[in-house]
Amino acid sequence: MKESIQLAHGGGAAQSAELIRELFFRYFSNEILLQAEDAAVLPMSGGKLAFTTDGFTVSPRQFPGGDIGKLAVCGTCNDLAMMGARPRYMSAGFILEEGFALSELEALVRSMAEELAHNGCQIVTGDTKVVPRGSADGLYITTSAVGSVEIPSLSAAALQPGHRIVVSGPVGDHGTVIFAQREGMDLQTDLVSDCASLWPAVQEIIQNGIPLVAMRDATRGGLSAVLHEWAQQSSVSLTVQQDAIPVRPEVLGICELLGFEPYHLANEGTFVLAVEARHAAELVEVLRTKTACHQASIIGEVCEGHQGKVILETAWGTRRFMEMGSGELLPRIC
Amino acid sequence: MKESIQLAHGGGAAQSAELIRELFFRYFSNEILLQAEDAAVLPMSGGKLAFTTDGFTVSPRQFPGGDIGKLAVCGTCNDLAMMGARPRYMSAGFILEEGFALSELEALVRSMAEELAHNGCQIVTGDTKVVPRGSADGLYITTSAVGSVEIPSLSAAALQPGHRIVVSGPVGDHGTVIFAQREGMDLQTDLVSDCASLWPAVQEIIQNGIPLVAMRDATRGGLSAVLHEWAQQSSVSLTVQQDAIPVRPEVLGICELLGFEPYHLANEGTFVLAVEARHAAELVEVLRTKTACHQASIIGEVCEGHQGKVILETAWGTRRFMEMGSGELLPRIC
Amino acid sequence: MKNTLELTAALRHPQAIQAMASAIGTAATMLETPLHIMEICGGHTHSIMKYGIDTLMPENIRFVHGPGCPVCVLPKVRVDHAICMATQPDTILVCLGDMMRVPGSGGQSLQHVRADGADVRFVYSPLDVLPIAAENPGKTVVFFAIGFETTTPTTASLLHTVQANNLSNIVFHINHVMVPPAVTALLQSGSSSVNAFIVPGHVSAISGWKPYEKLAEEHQVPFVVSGFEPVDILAAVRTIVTQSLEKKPAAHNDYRRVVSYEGNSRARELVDLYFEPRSTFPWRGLGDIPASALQLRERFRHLDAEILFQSVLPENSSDDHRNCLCGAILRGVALPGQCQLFGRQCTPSNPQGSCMVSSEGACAAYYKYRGEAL
Amino acid sequence: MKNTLELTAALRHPQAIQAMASAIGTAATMLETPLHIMEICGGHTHSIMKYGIDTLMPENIRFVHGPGCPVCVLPKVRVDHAICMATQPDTILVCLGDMMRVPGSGGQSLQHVRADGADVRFVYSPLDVLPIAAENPGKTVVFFAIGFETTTPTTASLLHTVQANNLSNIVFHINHVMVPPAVTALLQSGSSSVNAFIVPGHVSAISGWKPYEKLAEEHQVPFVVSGFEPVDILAAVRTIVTQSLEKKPAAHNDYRRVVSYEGNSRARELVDLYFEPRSTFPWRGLGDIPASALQLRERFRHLDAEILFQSVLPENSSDDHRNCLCGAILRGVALPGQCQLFGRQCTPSNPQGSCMVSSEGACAAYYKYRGEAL
Amino acid sequence: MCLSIPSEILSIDENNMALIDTMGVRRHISLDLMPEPVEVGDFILLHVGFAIGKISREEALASLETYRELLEQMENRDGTL
Amino acid sequence: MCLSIPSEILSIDENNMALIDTMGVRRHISLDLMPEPVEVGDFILLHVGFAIGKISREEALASLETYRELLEQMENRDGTL
Ligand code: SF4
Ligand code: SF4
Ligand SMILES: [Mg+2]
Ligand SMILES: [Mg+2]
Ligand SMILES: [Mg+2]
Ligand SMILES: [Mg+2]
Ligand SMILES: [Mg+2]
Ligand SMILES: [Mg+2]
Ligand SMILES: [Mg+2]
Ligand SMILES: [Mg+2]
Ligand SMILES: [Mg+2]
Ligand SMILES: [Mg+2]
Repeated sequence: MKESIQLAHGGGAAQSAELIRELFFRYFSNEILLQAEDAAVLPMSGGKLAFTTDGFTVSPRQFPGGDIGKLAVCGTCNDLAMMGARPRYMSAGFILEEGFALSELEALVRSMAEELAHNGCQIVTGDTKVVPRGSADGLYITTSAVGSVEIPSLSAAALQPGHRIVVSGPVGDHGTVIFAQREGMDLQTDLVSDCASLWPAVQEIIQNGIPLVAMRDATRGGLSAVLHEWAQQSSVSLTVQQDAIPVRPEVLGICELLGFEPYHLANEGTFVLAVEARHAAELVEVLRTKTACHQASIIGEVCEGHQGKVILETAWGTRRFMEMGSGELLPRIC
Repeated sequence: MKESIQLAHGGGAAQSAELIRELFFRYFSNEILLQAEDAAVLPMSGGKLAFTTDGFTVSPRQFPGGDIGKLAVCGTCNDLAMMGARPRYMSAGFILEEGFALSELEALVRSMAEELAHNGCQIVTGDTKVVPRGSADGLYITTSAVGSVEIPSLSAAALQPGHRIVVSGPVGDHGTVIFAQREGMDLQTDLVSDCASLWPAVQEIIQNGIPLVAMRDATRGGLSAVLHEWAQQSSVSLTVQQDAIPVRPEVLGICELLGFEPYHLANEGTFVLAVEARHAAELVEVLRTKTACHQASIIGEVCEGHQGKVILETAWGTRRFMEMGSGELLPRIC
Repeated sequence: MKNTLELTAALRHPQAIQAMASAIGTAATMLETPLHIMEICGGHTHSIMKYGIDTLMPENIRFVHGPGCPVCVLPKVRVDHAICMATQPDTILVCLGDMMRVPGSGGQSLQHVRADGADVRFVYSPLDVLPIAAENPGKTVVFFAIGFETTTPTTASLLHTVQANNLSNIVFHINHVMVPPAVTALLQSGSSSVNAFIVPGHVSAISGWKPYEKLAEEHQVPFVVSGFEPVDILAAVRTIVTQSLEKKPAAHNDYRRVVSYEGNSRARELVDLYFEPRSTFPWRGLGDIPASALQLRERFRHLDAEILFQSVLPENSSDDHRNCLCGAILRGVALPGQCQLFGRQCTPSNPQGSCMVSSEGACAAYYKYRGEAL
Repeated sequence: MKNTLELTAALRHPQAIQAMASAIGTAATMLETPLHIMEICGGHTHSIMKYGIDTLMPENIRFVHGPGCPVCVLPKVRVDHAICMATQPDTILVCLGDMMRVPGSGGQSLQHVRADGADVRFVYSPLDVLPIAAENPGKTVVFFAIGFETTTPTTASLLHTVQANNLSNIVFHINHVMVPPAVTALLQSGSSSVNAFIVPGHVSAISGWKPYEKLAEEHQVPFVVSGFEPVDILAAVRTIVTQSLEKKPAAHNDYRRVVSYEGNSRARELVDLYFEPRSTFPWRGLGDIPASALQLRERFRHLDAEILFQSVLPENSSDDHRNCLCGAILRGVALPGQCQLFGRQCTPSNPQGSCMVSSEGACAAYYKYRGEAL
Repeated sequence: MCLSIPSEILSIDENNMALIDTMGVRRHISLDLMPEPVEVGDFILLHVGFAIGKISREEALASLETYRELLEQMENRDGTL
Repeated sequence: MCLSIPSEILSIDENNMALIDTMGVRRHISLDLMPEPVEVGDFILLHVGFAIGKISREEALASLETYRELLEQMENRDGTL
């Protein structure tokens, strides 16, 4: 480990994983934590509970398609949904910078309330801290939530050769929108963040009785991070058809301009599913009934060999590894 | 409401309460939240759960008697303990400033692990965000925790005339230590923060079969904030004997120097209990068997009239209202 | 007296307090006219309210809370100055903690403008300005100086260091005021019901109790110097009652462990070196009082923020609420509860007049410690 | 071609690619000696690895990944310069994104020194330096300029604006390098196995393809200008195979939609106005190459960070790992997998040699896209 | 090196800056390095905020045509070059 | 006004600064406003970082004595002043 925290430690790629493994897993080690799922599954009397947390520090706080308030609710509810859990109770911790406009705070809180309704979830406890001006960039929100597990055995370690990989929609929208809004970048698109609550889609899958193997929202680190985590935790390889991954033209445009790859860019509504082959087509069909998922696609399958790797098959029959992201997005000139 | 966030909005006094009431309660309104307890009690099948969150932004991060890591664990576990709940599972959200020393992070994480052990609690899920240098003051930690309720009916609204008020130990130690460490204050004392985990003491009370009415740790806003909240939520008044409140000489010293009152200063281990009169003496006796509580004392009782007020009785028979704190601690010259 | 703790404890001894109070009560039965004792000093107001000393007094002894709180009497326009300077570019405004919460004309305090990005810092001591200035060589550090005779020498001492070391980025906005002119003004106003004074103890540590001899003689009322412990205040009240019964009003020192006849000459010399009286100064709640405040001497005008920032400082401020009774309260002819704004439009977090501004103000003290009812 | 999207899609058409690849495979059976085709440009390396074009080639056609990545070839001492300047007081170091991750002698990158408090910013365009300088009038903004012929004119354009507007707080650390001298050095080194070149497409947009006529004639190898789409690269390979079969090596332009014979004269004039060749410049992995880099002309020394920061800039850096095979890899005589450090001590997050530094480096590209095994 | 992609000119302002479109992404870029005049609708090559050359529509269509022909040839016979 | 409390001098340095103790709280303060010399062990009155006067040990004991006497009187008879 390097001696001090780098932005890359928060980027969802190799350095994030190292920090978690070398520091947090070492000191906080316990069976539940080491599952390293989107949400912890708690063995409580009376049924399993899922429990998760996320901190939200996104800048800018308002972006096409959402704001940090909406994100703080749907991001955390989604981590429950990804463990097959119905979001029920949420806590909200606000860290506010002295001088933060109350009108903006109110707008963000309203946005949170709206998103809670989409999840059937309630904020039942909270905390507010104010730090001196200059000690935060406006506001940070940390939400935690508890949900009741309705699909009991989802696990990133359960993938087996032959399982299919499904993505719920186009990748990279959120990351593209946020990067384009970065100060000084001067990039305009008509894109909106894919920021959305996923429990309704998961509920649809449950109601249609489709058994799932694993689910994960492709947030920081993008599609690539999810696929690599699954490959590693299940000790398999994943083979992905590059041209099956839905990507919007504007996302491709930014990638071409700045040298990024769509599968490294963050999403806030697009998620990845692993499913037995025989249920894959039906899963896609069910997903496509949901607006945000009408581009849902089978993008690949689980394979043996090359343990822990993700293999990309191009349209012209070449194969290569999908590379891991590298933490901080830096535009390239070469 | 003023138009922008002031430090006082985070100070645990009138402005904090106003923000919660006018903004958060308005948009997030639901029965559980409006209880406004230290922890939310969730009606789950198979038994009640308590759920709470707190953000930790204390500066300095290391102080006599503890550090922000210890605080992040004991502060949140204590909010469960105060609802009579055994701390079980915790989430930890870190917001790290780019450049934060990994050695310090490791020390804080170690400190968290130690404090978890005192509570029999586990961190089962977490999140790490890194913000650019200058966008945070080192690190902030937001912890949430879930516990199983073992004393079912504690409530800040349950106080009735005749109940006794007990404080577990001297007040103001933590606030004094933190203020003395403030840059430029140049105040030296031998005081240490009272920062401690309270579940062991609560467990002792349970094991001795002493029924309680309410409990609350006297954190931000100090003893005064707890007493006022209770008086208001139960629509009663509290009468407190000023000379029964344990205060260390150094805390008095800082108060004399800077014009503070001990009951406005924060605590991180001292807590307040409401109990039926006939159990008060035994409660104090049981508490005193615990090291941190050997100065536990009955300080007052619940009365009718003057709804929502706290009345201080001085040693020479005068009576006055205990005043609410005012958010930001400012030294006085007059 | 082994240490400070012991001394303090002894001076707060419950039995001693009750003994004194009951002695005063007994003696007071013999008073011909009620005593309206003004404790000039906000510190005394604070002690009286905090320890409930007023509730120990018989019917015919009443405390009138005086103008001795430096932020309460500070005219709003001076608060506006502080806010204005704080928001100038490359300027750091430094003040003592008491100033932070006081609202100016727009209802905004220094806390608010700090929240909105102004660099405002509170310090415990004027000396703490020095490291701030050293760490910010590119900025102008304005020390916003408030206080009575006790505090003025500490500002003078900082000025002395700035001069001696030729420090170029510290300037001063001076709001120091003096007790005797305010007392004279009150007595001369005619309508006052006050017939005895408790003289500020720590102001007198600097000025000595000598200045009150002339005042006592001229106005034929007791002026008794008191400490701030409950027993101290009761002792002063006892002296006042005795003087009243004996009809020998005089200046008297009941705070001998701290106050001498001459006071602290070194401190006064330093003050005299840097400051001179203003011809007049407006007191919030009392109006203009001649020679009641200080300003920097002409030769230190290069350090005078009032001159340096002259072009931007506002000249007028909004008025206090027209129903505010502060003037009457300070003259002892009204109590806070009689004001129709008290506890409704006027609260410590939204003060409408000087007496509600700081916790030493009469209205604020009543609000916090007595509510409308206790 | 209605829009850019359509054009790009057409150039990535799977059937076209497979058709081309199979045509190349058929023709290659007739080659007498294996072709070691160096794609000079890191952009081509990137495309080849990303689209797996190398895996479509027959046994006897191999790609050799050249030195055409500006951060890979940048000597470590220049990275140390960037880090040193970034940590000077009141200095803002601005660079293009590629520079941020490159470690200097101590293993620290600009990302690290930024984390430790240095003001380092990456921009998308050199023009983005202007607002940064305008917002920080009290600071010196150093633009750390890297890049080949394509990028040099953009730095020149920024210089032009700085000169024209007399901007006083922008200075330049120039690390611009040129393709032809590097190619000449490679060919002259003797030990190289490279027998054909794919010429950088966007460098040629500026320089034109004229410079490669002389090179082709002198060294009797094909120099084919190519675009960056898969079909473009395959077309260039096809031209090389044809030239080889016909034994008529020559300079040829297969990127006619973008590259002309003369190139962009306006851009070259602007470059010439501000820059002149250095007598020699060290290339990481290749060593000193005469007249292979640019520096600011004498009359712009007041803008030259190398001169302005001379007293603090380090002169020497640590050496690359002694087992690093970069030199051999760049000459086409070794593949990354043959290096004993590859994937073990040497990874993209801890590079030991130039080829691992950026994702365009041969070792980094193999590591990311091929692992040790695929 | 020298990541650079075709972009279409949407508008040109008085400071010789153009608004361009790259696969649906718009940005303002400088035309200061252009050796020849450009118009709205032209395709240019964009590199770090500068147009560095015009893309020839004729040549682009020509190479597409070449590739298309090749493809047809390949479909008809398992051919050589 | 003028919050000010008795403190004991623990040490004095060459810059006329003293380390003082106020009920167990220690701080460095300035002696520059003191009109008379002070020594370790003396009690001073502290105001915003300055010693502004010496506290007379004799007078303090004397007033304590007065109060004590008064207390005794009160205990003996329900007295007047
Ligand atoms: S309550 Fe307010 S308005 Fe009324 S007299 Fe007091 S300060 Fe003035
Ligand atoms: S793997 Fe690393 S050390 Fe080996 S040749 Fe490549 S860059 Fe050099
Ligand atoms: Mg997730
Ligand atoms: Mg989570
Ligand atoms: Mg998440
Ligand atoms: Mg809280
Ligand atoms: Mg998406
Ligand atoms: Mg609590
Ligand atoms: Mg809590
Ligand atoms: Mg708490
Ligand atoms: Mg997370
Ligand atoms: Mg305590």
